[in-house]
Amino acid sequence: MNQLLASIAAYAPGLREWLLLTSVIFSIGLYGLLTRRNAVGILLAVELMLNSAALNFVIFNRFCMPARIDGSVMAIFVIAVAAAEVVVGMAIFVALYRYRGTVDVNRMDTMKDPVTSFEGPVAFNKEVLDNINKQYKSHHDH
Amino acid sequence: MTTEIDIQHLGFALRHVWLVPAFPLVSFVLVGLFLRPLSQKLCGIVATLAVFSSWMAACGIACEYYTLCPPGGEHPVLVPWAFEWLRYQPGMTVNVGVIVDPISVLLMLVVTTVSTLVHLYSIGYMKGDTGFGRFFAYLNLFTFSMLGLVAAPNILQMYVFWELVGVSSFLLIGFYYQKPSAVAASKKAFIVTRFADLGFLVGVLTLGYFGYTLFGGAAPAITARTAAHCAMPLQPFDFLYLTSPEFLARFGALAAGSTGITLLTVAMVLVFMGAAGKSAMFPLHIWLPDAMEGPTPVSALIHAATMVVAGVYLVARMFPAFAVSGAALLVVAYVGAFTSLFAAVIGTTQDDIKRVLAFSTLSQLGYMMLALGVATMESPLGYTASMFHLFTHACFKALLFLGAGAVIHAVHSNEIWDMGGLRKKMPITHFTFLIATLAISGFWPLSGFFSKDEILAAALGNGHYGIFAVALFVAGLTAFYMFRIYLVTFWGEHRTDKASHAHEIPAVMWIPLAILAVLSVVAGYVPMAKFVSIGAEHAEHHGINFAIAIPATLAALLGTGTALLLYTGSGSRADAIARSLGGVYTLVKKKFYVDEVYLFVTHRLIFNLVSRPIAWFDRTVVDGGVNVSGWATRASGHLFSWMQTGQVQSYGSWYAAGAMLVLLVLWAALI
Amino acid sequence: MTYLTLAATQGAFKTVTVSERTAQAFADGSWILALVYILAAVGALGALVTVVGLVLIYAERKIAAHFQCRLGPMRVGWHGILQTVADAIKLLLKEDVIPERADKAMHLLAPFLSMMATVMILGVLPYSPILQIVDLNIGVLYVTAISGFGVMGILLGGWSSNNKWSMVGAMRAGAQIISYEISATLALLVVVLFSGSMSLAEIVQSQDAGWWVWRAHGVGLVAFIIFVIAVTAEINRTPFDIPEGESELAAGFHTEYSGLRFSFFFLAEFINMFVVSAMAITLFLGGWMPFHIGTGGAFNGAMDLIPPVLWFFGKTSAVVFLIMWFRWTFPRLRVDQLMYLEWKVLLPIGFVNLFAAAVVVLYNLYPFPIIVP
Amino acid sequence: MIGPAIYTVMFWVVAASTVLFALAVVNTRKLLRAAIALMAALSTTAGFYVMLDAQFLAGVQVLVYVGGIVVLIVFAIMLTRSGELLEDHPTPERRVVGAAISIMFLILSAAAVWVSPFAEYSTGKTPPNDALSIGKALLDPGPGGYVAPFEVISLLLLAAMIGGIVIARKTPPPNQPFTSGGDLPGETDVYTPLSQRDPKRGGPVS
Repeated sequence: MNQLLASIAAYAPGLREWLLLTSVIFSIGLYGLLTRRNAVGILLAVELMLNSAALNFVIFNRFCMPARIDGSVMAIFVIAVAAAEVVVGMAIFVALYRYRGTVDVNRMDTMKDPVTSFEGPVAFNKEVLDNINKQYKSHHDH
Repeated sequence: MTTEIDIQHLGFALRHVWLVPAFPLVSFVLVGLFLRPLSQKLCGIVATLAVFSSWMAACGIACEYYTLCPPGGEHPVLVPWAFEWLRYQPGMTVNVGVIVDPISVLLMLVVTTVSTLVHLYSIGYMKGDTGFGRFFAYLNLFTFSMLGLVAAPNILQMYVFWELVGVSSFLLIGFYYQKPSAVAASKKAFIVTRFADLGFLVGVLTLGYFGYTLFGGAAPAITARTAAHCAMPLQPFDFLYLTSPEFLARFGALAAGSTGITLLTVAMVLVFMGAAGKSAMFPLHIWLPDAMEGPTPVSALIHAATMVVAGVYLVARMFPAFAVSGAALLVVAYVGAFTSLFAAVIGTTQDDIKRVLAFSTLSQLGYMMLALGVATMESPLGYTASMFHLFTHACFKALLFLGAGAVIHAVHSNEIWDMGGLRKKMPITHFTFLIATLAISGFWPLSGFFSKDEILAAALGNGHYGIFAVALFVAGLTAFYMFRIYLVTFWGEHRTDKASHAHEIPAVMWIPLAILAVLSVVAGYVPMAKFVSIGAEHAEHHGINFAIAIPATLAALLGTGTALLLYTGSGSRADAIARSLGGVYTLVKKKFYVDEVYLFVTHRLIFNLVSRPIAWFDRTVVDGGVNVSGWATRASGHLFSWMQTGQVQSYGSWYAAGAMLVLLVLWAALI
Repeated sequence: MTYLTLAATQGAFKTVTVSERTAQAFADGSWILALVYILAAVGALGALVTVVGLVLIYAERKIAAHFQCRLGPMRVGWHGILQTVADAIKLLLKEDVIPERADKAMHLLAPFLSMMATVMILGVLPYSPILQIVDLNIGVLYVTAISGFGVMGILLGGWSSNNKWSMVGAMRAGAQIISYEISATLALLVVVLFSGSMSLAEIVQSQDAGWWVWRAHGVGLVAFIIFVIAVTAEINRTPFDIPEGESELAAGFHTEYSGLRFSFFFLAEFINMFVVSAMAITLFLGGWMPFHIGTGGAFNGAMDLIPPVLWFFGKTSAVVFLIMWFRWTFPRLRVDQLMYLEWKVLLPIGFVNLFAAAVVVLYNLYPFPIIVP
Repeated sequence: MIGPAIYTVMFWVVAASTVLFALAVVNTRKLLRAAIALMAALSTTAGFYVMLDAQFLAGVQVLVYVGGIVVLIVFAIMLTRSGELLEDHPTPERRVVGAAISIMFLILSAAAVWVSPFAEYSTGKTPPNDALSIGKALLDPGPGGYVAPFEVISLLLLAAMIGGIVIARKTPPPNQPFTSGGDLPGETDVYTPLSQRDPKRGGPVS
């Protein structure tokens, strides 16, 4: 029994395993950041990345300078910044949705060519609402 | 005998010399920024009181200075107050301060006196004008700049205030900016004086450069001599240093290339170019007659009594350097003499009262210049005479201009032929104008007699017989043209309705006239030689030298007689003479076509031969180059515009990929 | 002589939690004992949930009835005492209907989240000095944090039902809970300030010299009142039952739930009532501490004879009764009144109170000693 | 021996589930499910904090993330109706690019982690990582203290709160699509449906 436990404990995570874990989480967040079409989805991915960064602080603190607690303090700062970011981000998305009827970032390209891609809320919203209805229907039909 | 002076223990006025320019500056800011929208009356009162306070401070300085250094003794240069303004490097610092010596005290008194009276006069003259507050703000700015110029202890400060004076003159000439002629005149004045100041600047830089390189050798002796008189250590730009024999001896020995001319002469001629521009010496005189577009008080203050004498003051300030150069001093003398004659001749034919006075001013400035030009360090009578004439001229010329302003105010015209018969309508104006005319014509016992007398004596005494003859002739011409406008304006019949309905001016305007009239009478009795002198020897105040006084008076009488002959009764005799002179008369009447020559040179020659090729070069080559770079930027932007999808995520992809690339490179570099 | 010192002098008192016993057993290598402890803890929690649920539902009905001069359930068992059991059996046997267009996975997950949040809090409550499953050194923080899962359960349940009333009810509930959580936390912090600890066991022990509700010079009382109001809102009880206001929203976020899943939500609500009452007494009313007057004396001795567990459940029952009492005393608030009460009344008072508490603690303005671990 | 074994097993199990949840966050087409997955991932991260002896941080993590941020995100999803529709799949090119970049990042960071010589210390005894010491560090004005960042973060949160309120106000006033809507004098307080808005100005049709 103890033999088994010992062999299990041999796989105890060290600093590198912990860092690898956060790298994986960060990469997944990066993937989401680059591929998600919905702005809220992008924010979710950003949260993942922030989270893995905060975790890194604590990991380094725990393994590299266990006599201090700076990592925890920094993690608290990261959490606070994440909270602020989400608040502002969500407010922007809600306002954006109200104004343009969508939070699809593929449509947020007024920077590219303001004349052809943005004609004003009404015309735009009709199109978008039709799109939403169509999708809603198709989603519930199958 | 040397007066022992300790800079630490001076009287109140000398310890606070900065008050003199400070009052108008404060008033300028107050009036210009805060009081202007509030009340016209308040603006006028504050501005006038500020200048009056300056006058009192200047009086205090004069009293204390001449108590410290009694008249007749030696008059050292004091710099009782200064602060560090620019520090280029150790040993190369420019201070701002106030210099106190006889000529600066004299100029401070003249400037503040005339300025106070002109301010007072302007309260009446500008009454109801929409730009009332602006006018007084400008006047204050001018007074401040002029006092700063006068007080400058170094040539760089003088240059700065020189330009400030030019700016305020520009602003005041163009005061009626709705009038195209005023705008043109202000531009003309600005451009001409700027052109002259270019020479001045080069001169200043030359002096500064060599002053700095020669500083180590010359300065210790000067410092030892003057340390007790100066608030700050001696610097290369200081007049005390630039006019010291130690420096001039070294600088005068430097030749400019292989031309045979010394560098000192070159520098001094360049400096004189600036002085000639400001004092409107031929051929840079063309701006002054046009400057009469400004309000008449401005003409009285700036273009007769104060600013235009800045050139004379500059030459006087740098006089030892001119004297060492010699050749430069000759230039001063001949330019002055020629301008004096030239302007007097033109003055005899002009019909605009202010223009006649302007040419008269030119002529008198030429007088002052030639007086400086004939002086030497050994017999400095001309120097004293020049300052003396500057002083008396300020009084009677300001009086003349203010009187002319009163007449113009009454008749609403500048043409003397629109006036006539005003002596009964405006008795005070008439009387004061007569005094001024007599004074400028050089009749005993008025002030002009004495100062002119001294100039003639100086010219004769130093052996400049040609100049003496010219000066004598100009004295006669002066009497002629002055009596001409006096007679046409005040005697005879009313020629227009306006003239017949003219009224005497209000008290606020005639009180300055009266004060100036008194000054014009008594100014000649000031023993100027005791107060103002240069060099070790004091110029002898010789009293009335009949060998000079008699021909001068005769010349004046001759001029007066001619004027009486021609301009009393009907004007037919004058017309007849003018007709008989024919082309010569037209030549003079058109001011020798100097303006036209200038126009030809600038418009035809310079414009076609220089400006157009340069413009072509600018538009095709320079602009083309810029356009090419712009086109290249746009084209390259177009090339990469496919990267700009407008979508955050593609930007994010580029960013992340790039960041990783950088990381890899850094890593590779580290390993 | 206080209870703690008495117990300490007699050597009979020692705070030992189940988790500590389990760890000790592991360390000793006695697997069986450790397993027994774990199973006992889990079983105890399950029993607690069941019993508390049954009792509270029965109490609610009876109390409601008696407030309204009715008898309430009388048929099943003595005075209807088995009525709740019968209801539970009925609910368990009912068909579990899931709306066709609901998001099934989320629909199934939601009640479990709600239940989980409740049960996880039950695990850290100190029922008596020797009866506590885990004593976390961040106990207060833990309780506040875990209640967030409850919100998620409600939001998920409302959203996944694909029903507009459910959705509106869920969003109202979410907004209400996270709003009032702020006030509740501010009130908690007052006690944390006074006791100098976030461990629930230590907070209880710090009230040895007097319960915080009166020992803290008024600020404790204000904090207690704020806390009770805020938690009443947090568990969606009348007068704050807007998320499930029957007259407007059918049944709010659990309209589309039936059978076992509905019973989970239902049970979670009642257990929540128990949990917040337990928290209130733990923080402000001395937890399992007996009621003492002064120091020593026969009265205190008599009080000490009552076991701590009884004190705990007795006090909790009192607060539960108080909350049930509210239901028949106050009318339901409108949404705007609800938000007004929180953001413009309770929150400012809470902040001022917290500040006052900080001043009191900082300058030692109260005559009793603080126990700083 | 049992402690380390449990620790090890827990780590790998929780790590695996975290990665799974994270994958769900970025791949689920239903946004609300992604939010729930995020909640799960963040909760398991709280478990990591416990494993790293940072219990207080774990509490804060659950309190702020689950009780605050995820709730806020869910609200936003509900308000923007993002939860009701299936999100479009990203285009294949974007997927490829995103996957390539994130895998590149993973390889890069893993390589960096693997080759870097970290100075690991195990003093055996770690200082109390509880609320008391963290609070002391946060409010310590001396060297090594964090009082200035703490105050800055407080200000940031306040600014974010005010900014969020201002941005998310209900009615955009005429001519100003995104500003303070409604409460300023002269602005309309009536919510205008999208269909009735002036297309040019963003505000109500006048």
